[in-house]
Order: sequence, then structure tokens, then C-alpha cells
Amino acid sequence: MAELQFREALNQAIDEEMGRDERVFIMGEEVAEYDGAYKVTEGLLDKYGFKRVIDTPISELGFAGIGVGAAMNGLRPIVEFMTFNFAVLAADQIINHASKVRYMLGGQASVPIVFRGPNASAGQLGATHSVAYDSMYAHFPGMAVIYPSEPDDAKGLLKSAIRSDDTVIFMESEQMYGMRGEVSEEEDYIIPIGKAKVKREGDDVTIVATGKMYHIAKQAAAQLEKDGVEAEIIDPRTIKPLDIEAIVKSVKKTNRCVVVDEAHPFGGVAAETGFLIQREAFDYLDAPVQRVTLPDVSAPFSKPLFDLWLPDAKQVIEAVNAVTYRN
Amino acid sequence: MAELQFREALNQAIDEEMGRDERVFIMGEEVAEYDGAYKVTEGLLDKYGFKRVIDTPISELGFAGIGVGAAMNGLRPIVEFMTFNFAVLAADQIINHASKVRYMLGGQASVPIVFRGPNASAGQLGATHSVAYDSMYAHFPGMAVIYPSEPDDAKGLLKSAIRSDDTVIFMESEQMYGMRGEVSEEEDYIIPIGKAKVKREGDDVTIVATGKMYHIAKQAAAQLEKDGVEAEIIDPRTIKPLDIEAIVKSVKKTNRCVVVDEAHPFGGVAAETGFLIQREAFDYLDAPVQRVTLPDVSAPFSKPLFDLWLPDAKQVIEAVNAVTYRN
Amino acid sequence: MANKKTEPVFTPIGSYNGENKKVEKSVNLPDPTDKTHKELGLSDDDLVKMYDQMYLQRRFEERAMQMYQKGKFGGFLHLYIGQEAVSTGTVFALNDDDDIITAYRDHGWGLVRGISAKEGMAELFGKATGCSKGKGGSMHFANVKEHFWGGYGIVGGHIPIGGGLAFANKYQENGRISACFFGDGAVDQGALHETLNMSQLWKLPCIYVVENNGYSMGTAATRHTVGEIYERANGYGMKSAMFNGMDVFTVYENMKRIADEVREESIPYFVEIRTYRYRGHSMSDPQKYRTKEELKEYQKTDPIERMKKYILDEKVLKKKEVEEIEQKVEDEVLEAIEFAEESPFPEPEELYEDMFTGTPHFHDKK
Amino acid sequence: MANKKTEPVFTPIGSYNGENKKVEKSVNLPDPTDKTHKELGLSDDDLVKMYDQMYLQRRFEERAMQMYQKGKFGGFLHLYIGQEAVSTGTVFALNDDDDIITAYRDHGWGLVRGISAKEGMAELFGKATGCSKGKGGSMHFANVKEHFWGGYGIVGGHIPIGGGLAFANKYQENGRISACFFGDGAVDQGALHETLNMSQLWKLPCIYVVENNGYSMGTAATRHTVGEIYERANGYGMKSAMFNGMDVFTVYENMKRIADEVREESIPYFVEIRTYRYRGHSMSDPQKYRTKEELKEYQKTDPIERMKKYILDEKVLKKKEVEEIEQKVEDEVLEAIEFAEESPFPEPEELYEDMFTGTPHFHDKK
Ligand SMILES: Cc1ncc(C[n+]2csc(CCOP(=O)(O)OP(=O)(O)O)c2C)c(N)n1
Ligand SMILES: Cc1ncc(C[n+]2csc(CCOP(=O)(O)OP(=O)(O)O)c2C)c(N)n1
Ligand SMILES: [Mg+2]
Ligand SMILES: [Mg+2]
Repeated sequence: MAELQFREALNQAIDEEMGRDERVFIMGEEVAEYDGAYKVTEGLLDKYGFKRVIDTPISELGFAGIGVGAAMNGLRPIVEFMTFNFAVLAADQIINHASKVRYMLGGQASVPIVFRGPNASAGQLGATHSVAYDSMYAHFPGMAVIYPSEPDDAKGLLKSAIRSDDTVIFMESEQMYGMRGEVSEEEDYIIPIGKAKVKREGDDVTIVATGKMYHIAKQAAAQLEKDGVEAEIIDPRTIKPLDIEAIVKSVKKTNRCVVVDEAHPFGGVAAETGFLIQREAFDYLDAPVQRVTLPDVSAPFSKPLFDLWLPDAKQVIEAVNAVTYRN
Repeated sequence: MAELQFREALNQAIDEEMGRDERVFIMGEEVAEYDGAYKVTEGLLDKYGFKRVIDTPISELGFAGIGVGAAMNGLRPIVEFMTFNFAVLAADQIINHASKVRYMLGGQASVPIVFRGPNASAGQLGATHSVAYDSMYAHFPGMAVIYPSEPDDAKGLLKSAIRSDDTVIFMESEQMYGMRGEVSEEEDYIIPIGKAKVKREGDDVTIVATGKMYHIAKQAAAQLEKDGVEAEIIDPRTIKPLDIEAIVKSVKKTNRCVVVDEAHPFGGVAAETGFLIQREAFDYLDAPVQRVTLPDVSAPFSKPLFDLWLPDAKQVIEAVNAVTYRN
Repeated sequence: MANKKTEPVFTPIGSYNGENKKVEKSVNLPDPTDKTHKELGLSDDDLVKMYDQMYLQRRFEERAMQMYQKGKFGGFLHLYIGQEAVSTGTVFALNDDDDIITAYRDHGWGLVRGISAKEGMAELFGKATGCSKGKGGSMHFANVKEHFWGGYGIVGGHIPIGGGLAFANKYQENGRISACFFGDGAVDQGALHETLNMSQLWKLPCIYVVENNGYSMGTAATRHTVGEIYERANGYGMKSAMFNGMDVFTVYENMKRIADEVREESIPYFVEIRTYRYRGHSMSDPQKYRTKEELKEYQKTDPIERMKKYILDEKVLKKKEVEEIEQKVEDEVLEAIEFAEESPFPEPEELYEDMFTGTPHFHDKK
Repeated sequence: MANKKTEPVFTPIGSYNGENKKVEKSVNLPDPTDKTHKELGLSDDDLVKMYDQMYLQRRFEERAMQMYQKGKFGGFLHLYIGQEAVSTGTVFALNDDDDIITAYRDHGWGLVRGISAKEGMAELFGKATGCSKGKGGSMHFANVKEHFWGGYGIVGGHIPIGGGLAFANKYQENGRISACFFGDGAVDQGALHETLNMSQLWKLPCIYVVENNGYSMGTAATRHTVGEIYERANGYGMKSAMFNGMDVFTVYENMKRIADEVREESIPYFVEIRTYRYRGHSMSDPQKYRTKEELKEYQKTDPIERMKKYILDEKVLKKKEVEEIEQKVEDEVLEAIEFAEESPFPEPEELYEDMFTGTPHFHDKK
């Protein structure tokens, strides 16, 4: 195992896949000469040249669509959005085209493309730069949505995403790019899409959390341990397909569940997960599934309001207390 | 009570509000000289002239944004999308601007705008013309989302929407425009946003359904009645704010619930409703909440596949059978 | 009220209130080429094939319309009738492996790029034997193996995709170019602007072609877009052209010249082809926005009649031979209807097919 | 490998690999006006106010940068330094009730449109006393009562909103016009194209202004957009202008003329103002994409130095009087910092305030 930053793990994944397959290229704003707004693509231009590492204008709809067309016509684009907040401008290409082309042409074409970039909040960036879009894309058929929490997952899953023959949304976190973690040094390290991972074992409660929220869950679990509560943390890693079997299996053991989700509440990943748990493990639940999410409010700039806005370990602990009837 | 078509009820609402308030205007593709692609705006051009009934180019992002700016600067735009599938192109103006401007300017400006048009499927129109977008918009803070099922609700709620001082997404159904129903003749008939309506009373099971799905639920309830099962149908009418109190009240009585939703399953209205019910009425539930939704597949063109794809009364009955343990 | 009904405030006024009931042409057709087919390098045989193709597109759609009216299938049906010279002239001008993509008015394009009348009709009927297995219907004809990437229903949505096809061709250095067709209404979409800028910046070998048929649904081009459409290219320093699309020779001549240039220099090109749609926007259009007189004016320039006259005048074929072609096409279309009627619908399990190329994954599939 | 590292394939190459290390100007500044302030109809008093304003914008941001570096506040900080002549010349040229909207590089705009240094600094600090109550921060300065509609963070997102402000002005026949400012990077967004088309079609009284400061983040304008920016207007038959933005007189003169025309004729106008940003895109920008020499070239044209020289040369003020102004501004900014430091943060319950104008509704609020 090597200790790598999240961004380095992503960079390795892209580098390895570009090395393996001439059809893979990357484009986006500032990915080439600037080495990436967040340095995920650092060094790739030097290595692969201007043909395969391409700076784009600020034309999210246009370059996403050029990516879709290129994918249909034999290439394997990685399209970087500077953040997924800006990808809203490209939503038509993602939702109405990438995810649907194959079906509506009766299988005559494929769209093996990865749309990637930072998701959700990254500190005090205000209302238009802080939204989590994973549940929005997961709502629509035809795409996988990945949102890893640790460098190792990021590397193995991004490699899978690039090799996928279909559209994948791959989400990262600006705030996690510098986070370090052990990453497998296995040659050609691949993690299959759609497999959750039990990241902490415990018998008292199941906490489901992904991306940045996994680390909040981890903090909460450490606290809870001191109080004698052993939480099992499941990181789905892939939002869609969601590994509900793994989650239900855990809940059948712990009989209690809290979902932590850095999205607004209505119809987020937490709602979906909670709904499925109550349906699949109804007789096993000793308490209703609780969720910890953002409030139904846009992101404020001001630090204390922002801190209040973002889910934190305290809220997770309170939710665990609720499902374990400890309050 | 007068019997009106759905489109007539909408037309009356717009007409009355334009009559009452000079600041109200309507714009969209073919709304003026063509009288509306689906004739919702019929006659309004004759009555209010070219200044207030405006044909736009096919520039969804642009005219949605012009609407937002006009709303900020003193007007009350009604922006018609030919369908909400095309509004995906305007998602940036809706999600990143209309819903957020007020908050990020610290309350200095308001965005009293109604985005309206047909939502979800309308027969065999294929993958890019058939998606239900109500849960997508409900996910984001700052907007109300309305999706009425009957002409009376449509009229009273559209009037409320136009008078709202904030952004409202108002969804209709191409296939329901011709549907007739009794509409109140009360002068200035207003239905408050956010109030569900019990549309059928029953003790055995609660069925939650809105928009086109309300009529599927109604069919199912008629069938079930023959089998001695009395369903209570609740039509939230407003997706957001969702009147969960009314739903929970009914579930506490029936102890069983099925949610019917013309969206894909992941994170749809059904997921949200089901999640909240299990949380708020855990001890009252005799069976897990079940949902009937589209499958996680894009809309196929072919008639038999399309029919299979769309939720129907049979599926609702099966779900009711499941929650009442009658299978 | 400040504004009278005959006074525009924002959008220019169209045929409203009969004010404009004079025959006001929504598109001005420039003169067609005066070259002969020989001068254009077309053989007699080519001519016959072109005629056959245009006639097939016309009869296929006329019959499809009948079938639609009989309730044989549902959904939208947007007819290409009147515009056949554009598809036909283009396909003869391009190489067979050049990539073509268009909007939902796509039947003509599909047929001329190798979708058989049978596969086409079966697609309209939603049958498993259709070119898109019944999954797409009228708006999504495609024949990818013949480099026809299909019809798309989001106005302007396929424009960047067309650019992407060209991007991949350039990347793969395969000598292919792409051609992306869309309506005058699509010109107003932001996607066009973004794609033109990137295409010029990146030198993508793509011909962007506006089929200006005078209307975007019920809105005349002058009511939805400003200036001359082909002049939009100027702001990007992109080469452009505008020509008559009711004459297949003119389309062929220009598209051939442009395709050569695009291929040779690896550059984009912006083209406005002026044409006219005879039928309503779709089957439900009452067409109040135009006069019968206007329609008749354009029908006088009918591309099929024009070519037939040329073939007979130039004695490429005898009247009887032309009739034989027409009869052959007629039979072909009738057989296609029979085929479509008799073909099976997709099986229920096909609902879940064609969503994924790799491992299929469906959320909450029971 | 087909492509060498010095050979572009898609995007043109910038300063990569030191190939372009010569001082290559990213924007060419046309000559400033040679009119005197009197000739432009500006009084001595106007000049003093202009200088005061420009100097305030400069010092406010220099101090803000210090505070940011000291960790007094977080988020993005995009500095307008170098571009002050654009905001200042414009605001003096427009009527006070004309509507202005801009992107996230908005401090200068806010200050010149009446946000006090205190309210501005408090906003950066996220305090309840900020112009946007601390909800918006650096990117969302606004002073709506003075017709400054704010800064926006989605590149190009506020362009149609600017058009909408103009739409409402025309609708209400209130004689106001609007002016919408955005960067060269925003020119590539489809929203611009859609808005320009509708503005020309609907004759919206709006001035669309590109502040071309040479770069979109790290990408020189020639690497992200084709042709001359102001020429984009031609395709829409829209009037356009291009001029020097490092000289406040030039901005004033042109904007005044354009505003008059826009107001009189109710038409849109497309303007490219050439300017230069001295600092990085935001605080975290290593600025490898340009040379120090380039920066120095432009700093020679500094709008504030230029004006100071003019004021002294023309003896509008004495050196000492200028220094008094500068000291006053300095004090104003320091007081603003004190004010910001001492102001309270918003109370927790304010998290839920300002979301709705009407009845507030929150989903699942506990
Ligand atoms: C984004 C989007 N907006 C609106 C529509 C509805 N619509 C379908 S076709 C059409 C008119 C398009 O006209 P044009 O581009 O000129 O093509 P033509 O029909 O003349 O071939 C409209 C408004 C759509 N399909 N997609
Ligand atoms: C839609 C969108 N895409 C990307 C970004 C990230 N971004 C912020 S500013 C910027 C550069 C904009 O440059 P320009 O328009 O020239 O304005 P300037 O910074 O020079 O004032 C980028 C890429 C964004 N905020 N919004
Ligand atoms: Mg047209
Ligand atoms: Mg710039």
C-alpha cells in the first residue's frame, strides 16, 4: 500500500487508463496547461500531449455534448466539470442524451463516457457552488453514479468508470483532494462498480454514509464508541447502482439505521436508502430509519451559518441516539 | 360548479390573474399566435395583446433567465415550457438562479415567477419526452412544486402560484389537458399551496398519488372496493411543500400505505413520502410502505413496452395486496 | 392599453389577425445551379438512384401519414415532405462513411442512408423489426453501421453531438467528416453557439447545416431569429454558405465542394440550406400561421417534380421507365406496411434491453 | 505519437513549455480618447469623485486581500484590481436608476453603486451587517435599492437575467436601461447567444459588456474564444463597440454615447471593453499562464495612476489635496475593517431567513 492524496489516486487512475487505451482522453476547463483547477490532472499534458489533454472554453453544455458524440464514435472521453454545480448547464446532454441515446436507438450506439469533478460543498462558496448532485443524477436511468470517500476507492472505482461501456458520473470533493490514504499498489487495481464496503464493524447501529459524509460518520462512530455504542459504517461508494443488499444485511444485524447524506432532504440518497430499508427489513427494524442531511436551505456564505448548515458528527450522534432510544 | 377541461381551468386562472395584475405576463414557445402548443393560452393574445403574451424562440435557458430578471425587476412572469423535458436546458436558471437569488443577496430581491408546462409522459413520445421532473425540482430548496390532478385543483393552485412572491414550478400533463371536471365558480378561487386533499375516504389502506397517477389510484380503488378493500386516496397536489401531516394522519388510521409516483424510483416523491411515513408513523405501520413507480428504464416508444413501463392500476392493486397481506 | 393588437412590442407579428395575409415568403430561395448532371460529375445512373431515393422518401411518408391517420401507430410524426433534395443531395455528395446526424424530422435521412422501407415502417409501428427495434419510433430512426447516427428530439441537443462525431474523426485521423443537420428553430439554442466556437477553435471537420424550412413549428424564421442565419458564422470567422435546397443538383454541388474543403483542411463550415416543409409541423398542426397560397408557391419548386422533368427533358429515362421506378417504390412501401403490420412487437423482457452495453444495472428492479 | 508537445491539435497552445515566453499581449488596448474632461462634460468635481471612487475600489481590495491572507475570512476572493476604470466610467455615464448586474468580480461595482466600504468589508467577513447580510460573501455583493443587482457566480448565468432587467424596464416604460457585465470567459456560454438573439428580436434596452481582461482563469482569450469578441454582434445585426478600459474617460465617453442610444431607440448593444486584471484569478492562482513582463506592460497603463497624473497635470487638484483624498479613503477602509471585525455574525435562526418573500416553507424542518 502507498499513501496517496485523493487527487493523486485519481491522477493515477486516469494516467493508467490513458496509458492502457489510446481512446481515452480528458477535457475540461483548465485541465491541460493549468494542470487542473484542483491539480487532479497534473502532469498529464506533459505525458500525453495536447491531443489527449484538452482545455475547453466555459461551455459546459457544448463540451459535454462533444464528449457524448466522441464517445458514440469510438472514443472514451473523461469530461471534467470544474464542479458539478456548473454541470447543471450540461444537464441536457447528461440526462437527455448520454443516458438515453443507447436505448432510443435500440442499442445501436453506446456512450462510454465519464463525467467527473467535485460535488457538494467546499467551504464558504455560497449558494451556487455548494450543491450535492449525486441523488439528482441517480434519479435518472442509464447512468452509474459514484462518489467515493477514500483515495483507495477513488482509484479503483475511477479505473472501472473509465473502462465502463456506459455513462458514469464520478463525483469527488474539493475538500478531500488533499486527504491522504492507503492505496493498493496492485497492478491494475479495479474496484467493481456497485459494491458497498463495510468500513467499520459494529452491532448496535448501521450508519450509511458516502463521500465527505463518510468522514463525519467516522468521527461520530469514534465518539459513540466511547459511549459503548458500536456503529457499523457502510460506505456504498457507488450511489447507483446502490448496494442495498449489503445495507440490508447490516441492518438485519443491527436493527437500527442512520443515513448521512450531504444533500438536501427531499428525495436524496438518504430518502431512497431509508425507503428501501423499511421495505426490505421491516420486521428487523427496532426504530425508524433516521437521516442526517442538509436542511432545505441554500448554502449560506457566513462561516457560523455554513457550519450550522453542513451535517456534522453531533447530528449523527443525535440520530444514533434516537434510533437506539438513548435520549 | 362548472364543468371545465383541465386546459380551460388553467386558462381561466391565467386570464383572471392577468386581468387582476398588469405585472403578470406569459411567455414561451408558441404561446401567442399559435394559441399554445396545447391550447392552454388560447385567446389570451386577443385579450391582452402582444406585450403580455409573448412567443419566444427555442431558447429555454435564455427565456427562463429573462423571466428571472424580469421577476426581480418588478414583473410576475409565467414562463411556459413546451414540456418540462425541455426545461432541463434551463435548469441552471431554475436551480442556480431563481431558487437561490433571494438568499444569496440576503433578501434584497425576490423572484416571483411561475415555470409551468406539461410534465412526465404523454404516450409514445420516446425517451427524451417522457420524464417526470417534479421530484428533481422538489429536491432543491427555495421553490414550491405543484402537480395537480384535477381541473379544480389546477385552477385554484395556479392562481396561488401566480400570486406567490417566490418561485413556483407548476406541472401539468399533456394527456390530462382534455380531461373534464367540476371547477368552483367562486369568485377569485384560490387553493393554498401545500395542502393535500383526501379525495376518497377509506379505512383499509392509504394511497398517495398526484397528477396523472391520481387517476390510476382512483381506478385501483374502484377495483379494490369490489374486493371489499376501502382505500383512502390522498392527493398531495403540492409536491413541495409536501403535506406530510395529512398523509401521516391517514396512515395512522389505515396503518398501511402505497405511494404511486410517475417518476423513476431512485429518490422520487415515493421514496421521500415513504421515508417520512416510516419515520413519523413507525409504530402505526402494519406493513412496510410500498411504492409503484416507473421502472429504472427510459421511456420506450413501442406501445406494448410503453404500457408496461407506465404504472397502472394493476400494479397499484398488487401493492395494496402486499401491504394488506392479501396475496 | 399602450399596445394595439397590430403593433408588436417584443416579438415581431406574424400572420395574426390576417394582417399579413399577403403571400409573404418565409424563406427566399436563391437560384438553383444551372449546371447539368454531367457537369456536376453525376452519371445517368446516379440520377436514377437519386430520383428513386427522393421518390421513396416522399411515398414512404405519404403512406406513413395514412397509417398514422388510420391509427396504426401513435406518438409524433414529423414529415420531411418537400425537403427531400437536402437529404438526397447531401448523401450523394458525402462519402459513405462520413457521419450524419439530424433532428426528429429524420425519415428521409434514414432511408437515404440505408434504412429499408421495411425497417423504417416497422419502427414507426413500434415493432421489434424496426431500425431502432421499436424503442425509438419516428423521432429516432438510426442506422449506425451506415454512419447515420439518428434523429434526436431535443431541439438543438444533437448539435454538440455532431461536433463530437467530428472530434472523434479528427482524433482517429480516419479521413471521415461529419455533417450535422438541424432546423431554423434550433439556431436559437445556446448549444449551437458553444459548438460553433469550439469547432472553429479546435478545427473540427464538421458541416453544420441549418435546414431553414421557414418555420419553427408555427413561428416564421423572422419571428424567432434575427438577421440572415448563415451570417451567424461571421462572428466566429467560420466559413459559410447559403443555397437553394429545393434542387438536388444545387445541394449536391455545394455540399460536395464544402465536404472536400472540410475534409482537406479539417475545418468546420456553417451552411444554411433554404427549403420548405409542405406539411404541418407534426400531425396535429392546424397551420394557421401560413396561407395556402404560400404553400402553393413553394410546391411549384417541388424537388421531385423538378428532377422528374429534368430526367425526361434530358432523356435520361423514358416516361415509362420513370413510371416503373415509381411503381417499384410504391410496391416497396406497400410491402413495408405489410411487413410492419405483421412484425411482432418487442417481447416484454425487451423493456430492459438496450439500456446498457456493459453489465446491465437497474435500481430496485423486482 | 503523432503530436509533438509544441504542436496544437485541438486547443491553441498558450505559455506551455515556455514556448511563448515573449511578451505576447493577451488583449490589445486601442487608444484612449484624447478629449479633456471638460470636453466630455465632466466637472472638476466629477473628476474628484471619480478618483475617490477608483482609489476606494483599489484600496478596499488591497486591504481585503491582506485580511484574506490573515485568515479573517474564507471562500473565494476575486479581485477587480486594474479594471476600476470600467466600473467607474460606466456608473458616471449611466443614470443612477439604470440597472447594473455583473459576475463574481463584483466589489468595485458594489462600491461605486453605493455599498459602503463597511457593508462591503462586513460582507466579506460574513457578518450580519454586510450588504447581503453575510449570506452571499465576495461573489454576491448587491445593492438593489441603488439598482445594483449583484454579483453572480455561475459564469454567464446572469446574462439572461440582465436581459430580463431590461425586459422589465421596457415593459414598465420607465425610461431605465440596464447594463450587464461579464468576462471574456462568459462569452463562450450558450446563454449569451440566446440572450443576444432575443434582445435584438425584442429590442431590449440593454448594454451587454464584455470586460475582456485577457484571461478566463488561466486561459488566454485567444485560447478559448475565436475571432474578435465584439464582432460576435454582427451575426445578430446588433450594434457593437470596442474600446480601451484602462482609461476612465474613454469608458465614460463611450458608455454615455451608447447609453443614450440604447435609451432613445430601445435597442441592445454589444460592447467589448479591453482591460487587464493585475492579480490572479482568485487568491489561489499561481499565474503560470502569463509572464511578469506582460503584467508590467499593462500596469504602465494603470487607470488610477493615469487619472492622478491628469488631475495634477491639469491642476484640478494639488498634490496635497490628492493625498488628502487618499488618506480619507485609507481611513475609510481601515474603519471598514474595524467595523467588519466588530460586527456580529448572523444569528443561527438567520440560516432560515431570506429564503422566501412570502410564507416560508421548508421541507422536513425539525
Ligand atoms: C429543447 C426543445 N424545445 C422545444 C421542443 C418542442 N419542439 C419540437 S420541434 C419544434 C420546432 C423546431 O423547429 P425547427 O428547428 O425549425 O425544425 P423543423 O421542425 O422545421 O424541422 C419545437 C418547438 C423540443 N423538442 N425541444
Ligand atoms: C458555469 C461555470 N463554469 C465554470 C466556473 C468556474 N469559473 C469561475 S470564474 C472562471 C473564469 C471566468 O473568466 P472570465 O469570464 O474571463 O471572467 P474574469 O474572471 O476574467 O473576470 C471559471 C472557469 C463557473 N463559476 N461557472
Ligand atoms: Mg424549421
Ligand atoms: Mg477574463
